[in-house]
Amino acid sequence: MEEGFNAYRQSLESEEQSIKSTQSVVEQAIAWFRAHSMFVLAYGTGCGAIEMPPTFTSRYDIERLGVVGVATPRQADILIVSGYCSPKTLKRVIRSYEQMSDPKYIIGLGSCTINGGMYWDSYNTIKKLDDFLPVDMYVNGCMPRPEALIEGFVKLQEKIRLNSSEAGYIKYRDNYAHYRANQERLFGAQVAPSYEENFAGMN
Amino acid sequence: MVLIDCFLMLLLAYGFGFLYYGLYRNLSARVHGRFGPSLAQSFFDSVKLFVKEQSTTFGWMFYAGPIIMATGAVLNVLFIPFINHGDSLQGLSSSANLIVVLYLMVLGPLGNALGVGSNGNPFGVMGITRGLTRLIALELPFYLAVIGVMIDAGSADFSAIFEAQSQEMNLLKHPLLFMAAFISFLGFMGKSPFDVVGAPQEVYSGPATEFSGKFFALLLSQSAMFSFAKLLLMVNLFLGGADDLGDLVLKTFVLFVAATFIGSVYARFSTIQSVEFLMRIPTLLGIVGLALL
Amino acid sequence: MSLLLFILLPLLAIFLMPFYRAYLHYVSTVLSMALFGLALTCKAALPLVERVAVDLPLAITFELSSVSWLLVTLFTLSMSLFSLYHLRFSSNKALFVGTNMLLVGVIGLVLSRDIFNIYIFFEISSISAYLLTSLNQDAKAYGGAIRYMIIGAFASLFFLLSIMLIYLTIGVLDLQMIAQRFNLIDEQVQYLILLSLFIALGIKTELFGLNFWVPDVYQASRSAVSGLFSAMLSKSYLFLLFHLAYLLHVSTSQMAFLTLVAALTFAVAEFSALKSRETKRIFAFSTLGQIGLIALALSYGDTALTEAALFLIIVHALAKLMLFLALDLLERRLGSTKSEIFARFESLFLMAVFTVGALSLLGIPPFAGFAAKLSLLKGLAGLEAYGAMALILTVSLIEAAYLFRLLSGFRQGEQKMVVTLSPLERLIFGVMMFALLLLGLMPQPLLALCQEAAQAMLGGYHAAL
Amino acid sequence: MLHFEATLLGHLFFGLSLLVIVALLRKNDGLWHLLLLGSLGIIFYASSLVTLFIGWEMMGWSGYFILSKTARVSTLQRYILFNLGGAFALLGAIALLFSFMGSMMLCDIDLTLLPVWALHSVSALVLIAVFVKSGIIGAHDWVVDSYQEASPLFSAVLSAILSKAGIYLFIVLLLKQPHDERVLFELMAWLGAITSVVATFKAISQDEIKRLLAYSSIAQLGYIITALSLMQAYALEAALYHTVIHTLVKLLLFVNVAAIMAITGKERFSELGGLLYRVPLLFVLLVIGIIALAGMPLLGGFNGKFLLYTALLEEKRALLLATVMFSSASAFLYCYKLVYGIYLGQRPHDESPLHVSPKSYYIPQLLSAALLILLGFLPALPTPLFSAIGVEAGFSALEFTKPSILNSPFGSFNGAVLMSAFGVVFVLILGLLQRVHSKAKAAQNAQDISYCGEVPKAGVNLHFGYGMGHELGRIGFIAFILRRQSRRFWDYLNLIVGDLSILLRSLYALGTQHILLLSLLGFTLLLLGGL
Amino acid sequence: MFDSLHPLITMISLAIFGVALLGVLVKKNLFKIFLAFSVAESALFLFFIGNHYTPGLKAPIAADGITRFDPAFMVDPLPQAMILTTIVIGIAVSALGLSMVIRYYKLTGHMRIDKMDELGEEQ
Repeated sequence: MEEGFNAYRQSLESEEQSIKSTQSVVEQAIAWFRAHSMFVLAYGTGCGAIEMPPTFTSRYDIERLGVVGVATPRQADILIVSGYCSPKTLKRVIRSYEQMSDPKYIIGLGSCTINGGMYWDSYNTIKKLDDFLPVDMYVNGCMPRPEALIEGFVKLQEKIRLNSSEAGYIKYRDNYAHYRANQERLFGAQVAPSYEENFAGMN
Repeated sequence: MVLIDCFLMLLLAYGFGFLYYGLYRNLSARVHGRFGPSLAQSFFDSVKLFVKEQSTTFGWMFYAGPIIMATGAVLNVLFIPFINHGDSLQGLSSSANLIVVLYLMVLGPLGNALGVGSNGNPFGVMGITRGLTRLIALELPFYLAVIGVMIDAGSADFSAIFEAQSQEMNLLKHPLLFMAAFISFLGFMGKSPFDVVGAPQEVYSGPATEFSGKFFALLLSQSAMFSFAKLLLMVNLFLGGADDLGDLVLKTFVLFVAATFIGSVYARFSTIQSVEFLMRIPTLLGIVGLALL
Repeated sequence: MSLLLFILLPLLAIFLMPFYRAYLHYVSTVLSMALFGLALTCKAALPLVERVAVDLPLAITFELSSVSWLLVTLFTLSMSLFSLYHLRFSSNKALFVGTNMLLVGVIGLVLSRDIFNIYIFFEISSISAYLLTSLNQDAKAYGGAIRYMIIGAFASLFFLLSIMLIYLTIGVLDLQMIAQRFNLIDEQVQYLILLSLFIALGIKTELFGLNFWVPDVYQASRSAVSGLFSAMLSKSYLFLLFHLAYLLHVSTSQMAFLTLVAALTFAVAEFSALKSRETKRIFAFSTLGQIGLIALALSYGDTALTEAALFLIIVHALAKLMLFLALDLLERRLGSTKSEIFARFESLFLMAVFTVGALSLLGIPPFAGFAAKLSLLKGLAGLEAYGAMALILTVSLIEAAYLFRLLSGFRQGEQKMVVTLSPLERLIFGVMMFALLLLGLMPQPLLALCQEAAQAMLGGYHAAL
Repeated sequence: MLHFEATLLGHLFFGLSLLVIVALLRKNDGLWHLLLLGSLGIIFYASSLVTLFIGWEMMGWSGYFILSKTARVSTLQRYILFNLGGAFALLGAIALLFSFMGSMMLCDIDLTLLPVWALHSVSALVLIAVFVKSGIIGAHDWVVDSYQEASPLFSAVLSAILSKAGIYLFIVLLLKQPHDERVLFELMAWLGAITSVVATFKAISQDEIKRLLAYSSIAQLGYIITALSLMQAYALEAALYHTVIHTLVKLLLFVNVAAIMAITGKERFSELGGLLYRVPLLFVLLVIGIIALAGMPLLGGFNGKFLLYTALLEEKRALLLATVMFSSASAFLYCYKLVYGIYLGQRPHDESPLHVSPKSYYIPQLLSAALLILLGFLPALPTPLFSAIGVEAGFSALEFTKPSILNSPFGSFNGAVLMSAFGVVFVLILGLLQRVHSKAKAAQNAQDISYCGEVPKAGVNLHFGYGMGHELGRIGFIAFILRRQSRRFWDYLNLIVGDLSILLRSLYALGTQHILLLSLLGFTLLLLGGL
Repeated sequence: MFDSLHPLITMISLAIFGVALLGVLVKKNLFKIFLAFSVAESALFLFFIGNHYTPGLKAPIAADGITRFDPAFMVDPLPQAMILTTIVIGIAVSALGLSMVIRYYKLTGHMRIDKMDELGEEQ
């Protein structure tokens, strides 16, 4: 199997063709609307939060893609975890993520969410975001510029258009126990109340 | 026949509502020097919210609140005639008059307030309180203007108001009244100087804090239809009502553009500032306008 | 059926007292009820004139006109109620003598038509009042009685002076003849006589300027006794003052002065009752106020107003007697008469008594006071005396303030003493409350009587004008 | 002394009082309530001025003795003094009228025969009685205190019925005024409007529930007084209609609040909250009540105000109409505060158990809610009765087409269409919301609210929405209104009278010899003056 | 009117009356006040009888031989009768008053009118 960026692109496109054929028109329409109207939770968790305002201003104008910042997790679809994430912030991030309504996606900015980045040996940051929350789209760069962020959004749009089954929120729902265990191991007694019942009868 | 008429009016209101809302986002984007979303972006947003998998509810009152709100907006649309003569697109306006419509506009906020109150989120109630306090001051100049219009027309029925404006629009006959009404119309539309109610940062987007999924969608679509109804009311009262659909679109568009541009230029008033401003200049305009009736 | 019976029977009863030393209260009850019956029977034969001739020029005449009949009936009725109330208690010689002498003095004042005779009954009623004031035989009672005597003596001096001046100038004592010849006297002397009469009777009718001693006397004497004072004593002098005024054709400016004095009495008394803490003083001020009101009505010399005044006299006498008797009941049970005692007793019946009494005093429907106040106001409106109307209405607000402050005491206070009333007391108070209610709802018969009495009283005055 | 005569107006008012008092009859002070009903009967069926006055006063003091069971002494004094002040003014007016008219019967009272000064003084005196009874802005302290301190059911009677006696008095005595002598009624119209504005803002800033309802009754009565002062057929209908509505609404609201107090034992907004899902029926009834109170088009509350607005429009009273509409619009704020403070919002964490709500509280509420909804559907139902009363009072008959269409000089509206449109649209939207793809999931628990990522701890009080109205204090114009206190004026007056009384009483503490000296002095002065 | 009165007697009686009233007002001792009142009363009697008496006529007493009242040479008996009764009344009143003063003295130990403070509002 080829490695590298192009190989990944081809696999995505082929997968897209295979899924498109299996889904009905209604599901495709729904996926289309979800892709074209993305509400981002205005919650700057780390150092990358400074990159988000420029994307909304006139130079980069992300609103063309249908992305609007909203204040409450209830209305949000997308949660951007920008940069390093200390346990204190992570507790709020998890709570907000759980209060968002499905389908919801997470964009991880920078390498800190992948493997801890330059804080790899720090005592108070988490090294791998994916242990605690299912990340849908990574945008690397030690703080990616707005263009990279927009590129991330475009990619996410394509993924949403695919309406594929291993979207983050489905993964979170299916193996909630795994995530929950990681969270409890990290927070110990101060873990937020579990969100178990919300998933009952969802799938 | 009336049912089809009503259904058509609702469709028009829904369409124009979202069109104007998209227009608003586009125009203010252009003012900011950027392209802004497509015209139908608000429509896409509401549909996306409608098709969301999950939306949290806080008991039957929270469920009923937005519905009452939407009903209020729909009733407003139905009871205001679109065309100022003939019997098409009149809706149910024959069995109501201007005073009924004025007080129907309060029904929407009540539904919203009940819904928001029932979910127990303190930010929601802070938004509602701001809204109601602002409502007190908003209605004063608007009522002064409306009273002037009704006295000039000699009746509260829309037909009489149209007939009184047959020669000359109220805008020209009573400019002061129009100015007072227009300033408070800005407030009713929730445009920038007076949009303290749903300020995202201060009160966590105010009343809409706990609205998720389909409830938020219902909120958006009813506010679109409600703003179109208010546009319509201003047109009927001051611009002589629409002769036909084209005239309707033109007049509402002109009025809407004026509101948008004023909105996108001004920073946000705090509740106290907006109440004190509205109680001074627009009220003065209204009183002087009434005196010159 | 000679009028003398009213005078002689009580005196005879006092004289024969040693024979029934233990049943004094029964005797006085039977006596007063008999006199009340007697008064009712001679209603038909009005006006009754009786001349007791010692030697032809020297004769004492008694006259029972419809006015004096009304007052005599009132006095005998209140006397019988008073003694009925005292049936329960042990017989008290001083009380028996005092009350009967008071009855004689008061009836004599109203009946006699001879100026010197009036002086004699003036003194008899005063002496019995001094005696009754000192019944409690403690420092407070004697202090009050002594003060009362000093001021009473002062008043009798002036009365004596006026009689002497009258006799010296026109040499006659019968009121009718004085009335005819009064204007023969020289102008200044007439004024002097009228003035000294005004001072003497003013002190006795407790008009403003001359009534500063009244609250102390009411506080010193027992409540039941002060009930008698306010029901009988001040009313008879009030009648006497205005009877003489009408007879001696007092000028309109002097009548206006009387109106002013009466209005002042009413206002000052009601105002000073507002913050008082002593229940008996409060009721004393209220009596002064009502006397001021009655005097105000009488001082216009108009038949409608006089009718209202007479009706007010009767209603006030009844209400005030009831209140004072109830207060006496409380005083015997609780000891003190501070206005806090209203918060320290528990008896629904007694609360009803105080409420009915207070509401009737205030002139609030459906009780009798209202009919009186209404006819008073109607009369004043007829005479276009709007100032007096305004005064009455505003000052009765002050009256309402302190009366309701007393009544509100019923709800306050915790450990309350249960006061049980004997069936007799319930009967007395029940009858009086029913009478007040009846007079309130159907005042016409009594108003007709008062109308007839008013015409009799003002007959001469109007003829002369 | 008592002369009676059945009039349509009497039937209307007595019917209302019968409804209220019978609905609220309880064992413990039932006797007094019947006495109150008797006195109201005397007032509403009186055919002579004296009977009217007797009923008026008996209503006053029977109310006093009911109130004295629960109220403080200062409130009782304030209640009785204001009521008696009004009553004595009325007595003065009756005496004055009698001296000109010569008879006490109501039928031959004809105000046009009076000379001008007499007409003004009689009207002024009667207006004092009317204003005191309905608690116009200067004389409203007693209303607020006695509603607050009366037992909840009696405050319902006070607000629903006793305040209407003033309205009845006005209609019976002053309605047939000669046209050009109406300077007093211009003042009265403005007084009514200003009362409604001031009382509305004071109501918004209250923390006790019953004080809020007291101020709201004062404001609603301000409308009725403004309507009455216009002396016009539709204005009279507006006044009567609003009286009926106000009685029903206040009965509903006060009994609802009484039920809440019986359940929780608390009477302040700050202590209540979050009862929505525990007593849902009470909540729905209260919502119906506030919709009618705020005068929104759906239920009957709007009809009275609609007629008032059209009457004001016909009289071209633009500024007066603006004030009334302004106050009725801001009335919406205290209506919402009433609902939010008690039922909505988060319940404070103290888990004191709720007592079971007494069944007998529900009957009056359901009754008046049903009536309000009926009047919402058929707004013109009582118009024939009101127009008959108007004709009886000397006005022209009112136009009446169908019970569902309420017409007025400035246009009509069809209540049935309005209500059914609301119902249909509501059901449509409900159906749409059910069919939509996204499924509604109930929130986990009270803490599951979006709270900036935090989990609100149990001790945190999230119900601070009850303080709704404090921000009005920062707005210049409204802060000016809220600072005005007529209570200080009456207390100052009380102080002066008290000092005067103590001064005069010192006269009666003189020594014996001083008294003799005074009388001697008086004697000599009068002697010298006279000679 | 003053010409028909006997000037000297009127002057003397008024003087005594003035002194008596002064005594009533100034004196603090209760005994003295009551005595002053009886002095004042006797001054009035002196005034009345003095002015009414015409010298040379007999006293109207039914002595031996005079059985019928004859106005020609008898003084008018009416004032005499009045004054006699008034004297009796005066004595009765002062007797009652003085006995009360004694009782009061026994109870309170003083007889000063300005120290009588049992009544009034403060108690």
